[in-house]
Amino acid sequence: MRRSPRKPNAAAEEVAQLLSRAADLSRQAADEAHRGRVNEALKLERDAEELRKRARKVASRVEAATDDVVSQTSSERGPSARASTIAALGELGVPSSPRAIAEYAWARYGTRIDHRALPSLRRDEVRSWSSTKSIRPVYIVPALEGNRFLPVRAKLTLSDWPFERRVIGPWSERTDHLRATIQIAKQVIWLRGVDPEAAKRSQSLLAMYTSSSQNDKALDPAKVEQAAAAELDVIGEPDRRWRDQAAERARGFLNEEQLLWGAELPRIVTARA
Amino acid sequence: MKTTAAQTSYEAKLAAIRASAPARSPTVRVLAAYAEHSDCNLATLGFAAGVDFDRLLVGTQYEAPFGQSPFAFSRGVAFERMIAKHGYALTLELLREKMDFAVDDAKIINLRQAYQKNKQGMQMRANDTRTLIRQLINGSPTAPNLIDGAVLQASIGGMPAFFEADALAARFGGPIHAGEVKSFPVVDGRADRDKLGAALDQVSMYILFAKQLVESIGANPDLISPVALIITPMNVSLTPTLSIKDVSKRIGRAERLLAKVPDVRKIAADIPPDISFGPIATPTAPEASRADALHVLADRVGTAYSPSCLSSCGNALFCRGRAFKACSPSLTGPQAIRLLPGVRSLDRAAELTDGAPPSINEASVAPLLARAGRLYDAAIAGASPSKNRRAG
Amino acid sequence: MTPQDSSGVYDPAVMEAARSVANTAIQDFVSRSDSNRGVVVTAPAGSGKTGLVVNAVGAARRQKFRVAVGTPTNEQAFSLVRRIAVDHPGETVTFVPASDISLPTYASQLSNVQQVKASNANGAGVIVGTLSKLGDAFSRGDLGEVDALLVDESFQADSSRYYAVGGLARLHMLVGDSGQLSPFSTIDDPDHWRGLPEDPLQTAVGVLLRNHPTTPVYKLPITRRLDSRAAVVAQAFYPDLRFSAAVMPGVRQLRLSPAISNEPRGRLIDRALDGACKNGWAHVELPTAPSLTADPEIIDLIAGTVDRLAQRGPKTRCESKTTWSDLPGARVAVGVSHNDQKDLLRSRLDSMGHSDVVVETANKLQGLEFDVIVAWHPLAGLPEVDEFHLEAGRLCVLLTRHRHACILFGRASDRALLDAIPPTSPAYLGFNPDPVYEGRETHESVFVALEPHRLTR
Amino acid sequence: MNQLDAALAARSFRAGRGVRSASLRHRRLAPNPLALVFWQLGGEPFSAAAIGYGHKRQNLRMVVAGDPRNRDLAFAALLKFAGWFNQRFEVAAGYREWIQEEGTEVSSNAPQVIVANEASVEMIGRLGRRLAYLPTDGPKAAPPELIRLGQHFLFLHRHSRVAGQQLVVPLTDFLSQHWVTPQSAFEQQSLGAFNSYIAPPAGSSGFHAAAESERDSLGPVPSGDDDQKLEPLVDRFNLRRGQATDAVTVTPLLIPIENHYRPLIQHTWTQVWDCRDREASWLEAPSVERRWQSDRKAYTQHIDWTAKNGRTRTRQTARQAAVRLRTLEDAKARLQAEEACDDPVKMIPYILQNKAVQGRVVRIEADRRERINGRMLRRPLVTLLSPDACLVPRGKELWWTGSPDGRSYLIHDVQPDPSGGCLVTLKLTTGSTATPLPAAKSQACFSVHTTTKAWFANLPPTEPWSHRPPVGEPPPAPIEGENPL
Repeated sequence: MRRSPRKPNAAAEEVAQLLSRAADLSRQAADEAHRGRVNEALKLERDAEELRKRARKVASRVEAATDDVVSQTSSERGPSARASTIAALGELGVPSSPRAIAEYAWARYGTRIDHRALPSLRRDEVRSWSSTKSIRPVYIVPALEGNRFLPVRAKLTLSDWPFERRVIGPWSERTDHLRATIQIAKQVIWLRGVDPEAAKRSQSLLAMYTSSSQNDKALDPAKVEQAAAAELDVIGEPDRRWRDQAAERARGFLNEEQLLWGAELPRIVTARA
Repeated sequence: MKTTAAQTSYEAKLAAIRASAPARSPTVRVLAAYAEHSDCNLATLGFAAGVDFDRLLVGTQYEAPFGQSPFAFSRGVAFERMIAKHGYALTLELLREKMDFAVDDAKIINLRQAYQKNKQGMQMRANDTRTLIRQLINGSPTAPNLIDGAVLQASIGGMPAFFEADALAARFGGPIHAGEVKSFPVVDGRADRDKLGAALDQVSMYILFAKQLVESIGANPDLISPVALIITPMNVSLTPTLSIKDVSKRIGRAERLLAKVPDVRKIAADIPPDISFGPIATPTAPEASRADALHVLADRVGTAYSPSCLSSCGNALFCRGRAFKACSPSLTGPQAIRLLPGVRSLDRAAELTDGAPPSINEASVAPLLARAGRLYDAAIAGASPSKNRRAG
Repeated sequence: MTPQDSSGVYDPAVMEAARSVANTAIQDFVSRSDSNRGVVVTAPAGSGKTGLVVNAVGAARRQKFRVAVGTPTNEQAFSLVRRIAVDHPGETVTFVPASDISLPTYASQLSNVQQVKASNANGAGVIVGTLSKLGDAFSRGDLGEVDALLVDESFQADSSRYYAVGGLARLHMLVGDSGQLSPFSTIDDPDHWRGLPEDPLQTAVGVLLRNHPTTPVYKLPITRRLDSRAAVVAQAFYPDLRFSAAVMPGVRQLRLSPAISNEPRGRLIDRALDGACKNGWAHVELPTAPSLTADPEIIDLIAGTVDRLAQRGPKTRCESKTTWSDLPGARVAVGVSHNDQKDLLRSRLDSMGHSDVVVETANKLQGLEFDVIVAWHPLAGLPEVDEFHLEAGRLCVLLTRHRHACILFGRASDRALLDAIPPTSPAYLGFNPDPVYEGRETHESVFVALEPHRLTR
Repeated sequence: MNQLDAALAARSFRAGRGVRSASLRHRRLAPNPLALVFWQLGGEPFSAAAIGYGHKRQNLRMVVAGDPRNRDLAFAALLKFAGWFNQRFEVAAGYREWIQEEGTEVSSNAPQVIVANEASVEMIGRLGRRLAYLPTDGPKAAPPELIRLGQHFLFLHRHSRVAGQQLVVPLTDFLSQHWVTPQSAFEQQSLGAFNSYIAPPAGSSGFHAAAESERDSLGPVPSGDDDQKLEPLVDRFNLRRGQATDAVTVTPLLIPIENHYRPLIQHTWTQVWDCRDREASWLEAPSVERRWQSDRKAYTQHIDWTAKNGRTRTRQTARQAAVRLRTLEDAKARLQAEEACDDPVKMIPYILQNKAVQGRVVRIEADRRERINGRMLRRPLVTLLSPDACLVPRGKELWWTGSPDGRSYLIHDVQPDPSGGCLVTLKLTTGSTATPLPAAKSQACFSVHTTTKAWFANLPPTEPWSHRPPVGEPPPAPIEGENPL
């Protein structure tokens, strides 16, 4: 009845090597993409994906053999797309498009989210929210436009944000972009000391975010942060006040479900209905 | 109790949900365990469908270590035999000495031996108990003073259920008292506070059911006294002693508990048809697929793990595994959740102690975690471990 | 309720009822000194029970009894020395201090007050001191027996402190507010003795009534601090003590200059302030959200409320000051449950220039009185309830310090906590009260009483 | 759980192993401790089915009762154990030394009992309660060694409630003072699980290692399966011994039951010694010596009292309970103060709760004077630069950790510093030049903790009438009762 301690196994070693080679290929793909050679980048990326698939197969064989590790099941094949989306969106902290979320997740964690799958994810969120009431601590919900609070198709937010941060006002597009830029700049500074790989990826992401306000390659994240903060000082206040009032208005006539998922389009009632 | 068509349909639905999983009828101990984590939808579903979570995962690495020691069982049986010896002599002596009941010509009925231990037996014992209580209330000469092994019927979340109260219903003039026989000892006027609390909650449940029974007979429920009797061994030996406790507050809790148990009919109606414990329970299926099935079920229905589940729910080891996989602060408990508001995982909390820039939700706790990390690293570096660890 | 005549600010029936109970209790106390006898007076918050102690001292002195008066803390002893000295100029009040303690000037410079070492206090007619100091002096033999012993705040004093002074006299009068925080200890298992007669943490009143069940208990049916609007809610803390407000309804008034705020947070605060002026209560309930004990959102709102209150030129009128007069910062207090909440609010209010506004935990607010209280609900944002936060005494202290208005801040999840099934709780032989369940029921009835004053964002 | 615990639990989760919550060892781990492993029968709290004991890892001895529900068999086993335990527990009392400031004579050393968990300390308490009051004459007399064993066990159980005591050390409690893991307090009650999380075997995460070793019960309460295997052995043992309880008949029959318990005891024994040896390698904190001295004093009083065959009450009088409450409160306050002043890691929670302030000493005005009721008295000022904002209120009384039993300081002034931290000025509350001041430019910490002994109000010797119950408490009686099984 006394369990003998488990033997360390070689297969785990093999999984580690496969993953690191896949990471190298992805890095080369990113560099190719920067140099504009997109299809070479995508070919490299496909090879990286192939390595990762083999790593997963080896890993599932290892797990099935040893009975002590929590077995490989649906919620354990690596952090699910939903978990990565929530983590990335949580750190960005502002309503973001599926593509922006996927880019952030890749830069920050090196995990791939197929952003095309996110809209279907949202349908699943609605279904699970309405079925047995809120059983999940947080849901991925659409941002809401500011006038009639209809759901905005290409912007996602999290249900545990206050309404004020999920509604889009006239200045919100810009202020949210600035807030995301500041957040990524801070990440780059911090990641340099902790995870140089992620720091490099985040640096290139930051470049994409600042292409509008600054275009040189060797960006200094601290300067980017200051510039974004300065601009935010100007338009941040009116945006905040507008969103507060919109929230107060919304709380006036939206019910709990609408406050999360947005008001429905007014159905056109035909004569016979 | 005529079974209407509607009733058979939801019972069939619940049976389908339970499928081949081990069954368990709602005893008071099961109700008390459920009350500890009524916020967990999986536990609610299991309770409604009558699934025995203690045996659901037998044969997997998550099997619950709840086996009872045969010596504890035999001590309980020996103690109950001691109480019933020579026509409940010791019990009556205690009732005379501690409650000053006039016990000299007490009439005692033991319903336990009269019928078998199955559903029909329980139904008959419940009918007998009802008749005996009615006699007690009407003061008929044949009414007993002491009923051992009364069975009270109640509806739990709309499900009819029988509760074998090994309690004694004692009446010597004055109100009827419910009691409970327990084998933990009272020494120097003190008992194990958690075991005593659980025992009093159990008697409060019996008192509540007894009040409902008296009310259904049309008499005044106050005929059932809110004072509970607990018979336990005193000190080392099995000599019984009687402890008397007013449990009015706990009866209120029992009422609230019963009101909160969700209606099984509603659960049966709400649950999508393909939900079932079957694939989880089949002992022959490979462990990975049984765990996989439970993960799917848990994802769809929702769970609420907390360390307190480890001492009351058979699925706890499985849910702890899920909490670990999700890196959830619930692994450490509600205190950690209180100290990490807005932080979704323990990994993320660790990053924040290294000074990671926080998201807006994490803004309130991030400075505290970063400062704690900074002070800790400085203090540990200052007292470098090599200096603090002597050889050997 | 007799119609309020123009000059009458007090409800004559209530005053009369209180006066008769007090006199009967005092008469009972000083009537016989032959055998060991105790008298207990329980009273709601702000009932003026210290006044009763002072009158009892006078009555005992008239019987030529030598009297000792003990309290749990020094501050309570200081205010008693002053009250007795002022109300009984003919008596010399002797204060017996612990080693490093001395009377503050407001008491020491009174002519009929002296502060001496215990050994030379033996001839004195009225001796005042903390229970520990009096007990220590008595057990060392420095202080001899007296004829009568009075213990104020006797629900706050624990059995071990009462043990120290019990032998000082055969006649005891224990006066206290049963709603207050019960004695507690920092040791790891304070419930070790619970239910046993020797439990040192039971209240002084508890041990006296347990050992001498025939001791008469007088219930003072009055509160002078709370007006009728406050008393309705405070009644939940005193299930077996009916009481009513001394002041007639409408006598206590708080007025603020009208104000319009342009942003939602300011509007919520103004709604709370206006509600508090009109009804004496406001219960601001923020949406459920995971939060630290020192919840920054509630800190902002509480500090904002204190700031806004000051900005709107608050004026008050009451039975003693019938003309509108300004409400000074020192008459406003913020009540919390934890030290980190207090520290953060203290520094925030100082930075806003409100350093005169008091910020304290419920523990330190016991016995104090203010005009306006801004209270942080003990359950605010809790993920799970426990005995510390469910303790009815803590909520009682926070909601019974104000003469005019109390604004309470919490979260929607606070009420939801109480709807859930109460977890099982330990039980102790020989001890019937169930603090966890009783605390839960009191919290529920307070939420119901505050229902009409609830504001959500 | 405080904010630092939450932070360290997160780091421990990420690391997959335990994280230190102390840079020193704050309890003494005496060489050659009396290590005890208890097993009872399920549901039988007052009898020891098997005891493993020894004072070195390699010499584990064992005694088995056979059927502990039978009094003679249970006492026979306990007597064998008492023969080893009593002598080792009492020997230290033979060598005394004079302690000047206490003005009393105290044993120069004391025995240390180590057990796996809190449940074992409770088992010691129950055995003590059963044995200490047994009659030594009459029909149901018990050998005096058993009564002495009971008195020692009762003392150890009572003493275990004193915060920081080291005469009986439950190792799960010891570990929770020095390590943080993401496990809940309930899970940390299994010494195996706690050890496995602190030091998981190579290649395995703390969580999985702990989940594995958590399955094996370490006693005293057996798991259901352990007792399932034991029951047939006991039945056969009882059948073959008939009514005999004499050693000659019984001893050979015990072998199958010994074989049942040996692996169980060995497993717990290994966990106990692995933990003890691993923890003993940490440097002992300076104030452990003061606490060990107060342990020795309590031990000496106990030995002298039992030598005069004094009986201790099972239920305390109101006075004893009141004095006990103050002693326990003082012991806890001094323990927290001493641990925080010894160990900067233990001070962190107080800094986070604004009960302490820490920083570099940037200015000292040693000879500053101020007017106090008419006279210019010396009141030195010390100014710290703290890296973080300081919320400790003005006028708060703090003690310098450099002299925690010295005179206190008051927060004189707090000014924000451009670096984001703040300049905190503290005023010493005495002028005496004997009081040491922190050195300029050194790192200094001032906290609410003082290690001076609290002032104890005396309590009158006799019980006042208000505390005298109408009917007195019965004196302590044997709790065997008339008809044991």
